[in-house]
Amino acid sequence: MQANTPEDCKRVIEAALLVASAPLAVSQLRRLFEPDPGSELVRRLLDELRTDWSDRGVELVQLASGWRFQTRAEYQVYLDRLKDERSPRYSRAVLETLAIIAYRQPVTRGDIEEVRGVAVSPSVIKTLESRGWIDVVGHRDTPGRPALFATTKRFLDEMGLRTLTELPALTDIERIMELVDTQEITQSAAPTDEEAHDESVERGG
Amino acid sequence: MQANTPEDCKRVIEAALLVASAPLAVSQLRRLFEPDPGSELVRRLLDELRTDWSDRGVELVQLASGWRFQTRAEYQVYLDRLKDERSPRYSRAVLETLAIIAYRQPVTRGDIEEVRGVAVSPSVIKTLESRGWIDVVGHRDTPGRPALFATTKRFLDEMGLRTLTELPALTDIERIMELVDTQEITQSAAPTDEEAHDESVERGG
Amino acid sequence: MNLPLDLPPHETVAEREAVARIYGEPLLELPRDLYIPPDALEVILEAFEGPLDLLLYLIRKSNLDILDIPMAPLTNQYLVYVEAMRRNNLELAADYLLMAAMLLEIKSRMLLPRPPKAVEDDGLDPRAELVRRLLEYEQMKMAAARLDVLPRAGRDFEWVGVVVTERIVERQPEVSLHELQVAWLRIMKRVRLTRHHTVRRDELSVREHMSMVLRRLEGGAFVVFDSLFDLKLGAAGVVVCFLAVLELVKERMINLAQTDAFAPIYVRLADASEHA
Repeated sequence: MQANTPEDCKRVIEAALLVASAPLAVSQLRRLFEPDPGSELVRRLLDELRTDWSDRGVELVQLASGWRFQTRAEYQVYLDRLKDERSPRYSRAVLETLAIIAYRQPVTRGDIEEVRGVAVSPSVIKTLESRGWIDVVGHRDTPGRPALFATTKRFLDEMGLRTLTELPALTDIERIMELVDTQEITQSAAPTDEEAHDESVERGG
Repeated sequence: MQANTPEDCKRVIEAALLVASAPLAVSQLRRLFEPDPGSELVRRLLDELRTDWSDRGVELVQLASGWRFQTRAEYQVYLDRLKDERSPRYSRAVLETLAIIAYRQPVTRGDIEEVRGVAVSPSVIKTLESRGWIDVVGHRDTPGRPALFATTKRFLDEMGLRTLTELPALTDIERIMELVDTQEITQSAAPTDEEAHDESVERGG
Repeated sequence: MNLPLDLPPHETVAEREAVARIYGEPLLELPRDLYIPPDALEVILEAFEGPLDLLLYLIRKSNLDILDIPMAPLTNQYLVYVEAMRRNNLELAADYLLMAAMLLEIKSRMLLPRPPKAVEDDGLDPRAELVRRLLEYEQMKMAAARLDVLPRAGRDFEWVGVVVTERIVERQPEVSLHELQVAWLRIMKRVRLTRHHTVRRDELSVREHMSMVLRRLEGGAFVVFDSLFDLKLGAAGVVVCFLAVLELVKERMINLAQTDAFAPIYVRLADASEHA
């Protein structure tokens, strides 16, 4: 087959996205063709594809690491009927650990334990690692050189997010905490902003 | 979403087939819906889907164990460009063992060793088993009760065959070899069938 | 026991659903008095993710101002729970005991008169660090709940994955039919097969039926001979199937059994006695 027209190219892009086991970036999609059709055409065809698929059970979405076809949530009730097992429900320990890693990354296990107030069992970390949602991105330069965990692109992809900034906003507690600081400042000889900041960095360490 | 019309049902079937990791039989596709729409409707919608997809890079095909979407061969040249590396290859031992099982099934490990003239390592069998291409279908009633291996439906599916008889015919070379064998038999005091069989069992054990 | 802390609870995040189930009955609210049924204690412990979670619950339940926690009653009630846990589950109590020590320390520091000219550090409300930790934990706890409801791959939607014809499973070696054929011919060339091993096209269908019959007999039960033959296959198909059964008998893969002349013939795997 010779992809001569934009319509042909669209079919090739569609086939590539339908078979891809991971989201495909525009730069990858350009590699499908020789010569390179340029990112503008590829983007336009992606937009067209998104429209073509707009009334189907499957939709074309843009995720952290590129474009991907996925089923619409309304169809899950049908698809679930074919499944042998439900996708796992995660315990609160797993979810809270994930939240701390997602919002505070990079963090050590010690950091997580400090926020949660309990020991983090290795199985919790393993659950998140084997799901491919977190990984070790380095080690903190403190005694024991503890591993630093961060969320992966796959976590964003699987949660349907393009960037970490699309994570649900944290609750007003942050505002409450500001209030705490203000009260402290007015009531007592509270540390200055710099000091508070230093403290938080230290705590992180 | 409520699948009220045949068109809605078609969208559900399409989505299910696009995400399925293995071919789906009509009986499985019927399970998508409550109440059961009956096999006639499902079959009709599958036919419609096949037509809908007839000018795309992906086609709907019927295999031994059901229906699935797969790419058209003409698109392979494009999709290959997305691959970072060529996929690994099986060793000669694996390929030959697979060939013997496919053409001679059901066979024991001893049979395979007899044909190949060398010992078959357990890892070779394990490779094929874990790929889901062969499995144990019984045991021969001889000392040691060796396991009998045969190819699976999945093997047929992945090779794009409906039945084993669609395996490539063993051509000219074989006919020549047969001729050689016949000549040998007539020329020399060849063992009788019984003797040959006993011998094979002995060597196999 | 009537602690001053036992005020009517109000709706909080900690109570958005049944805390636990005991014998199938939802435990909508944790017991507010001292008595904890022994069977329930473990369930209650599992409902909390740790001392911060328990403290938050006690605070929110009693509608206390988190910024002005009455340390004495809170500490008392906390210790009541911890004592109950300690009696029943020493292992879990470790984190909880640490928190108990911290609460007692804060309580005692609050009883001390504040020195007029203190070092910077002592100027802080002794509760400040606890409050910070409680708030930070509550924030993460709520974030976790929100993350959990985000549409997630595999649970709320599926990713499309169409098979590539040539490359069946990613990173799996490819095998073409041609390769298979070549492999077979190579073997034959090498070992100079006797007639016993030559395979003709029609014989292959016998071989396929042999596998199919063995699969039918899987499990080791006796199967009626006649039921092995699918009449829909037509005369040729039935003959092939019959040849397959004969071959299986010859190769000692199956056994036939008939109690009397003209009685039904039964078939089962040769190794069925092993399974039984």
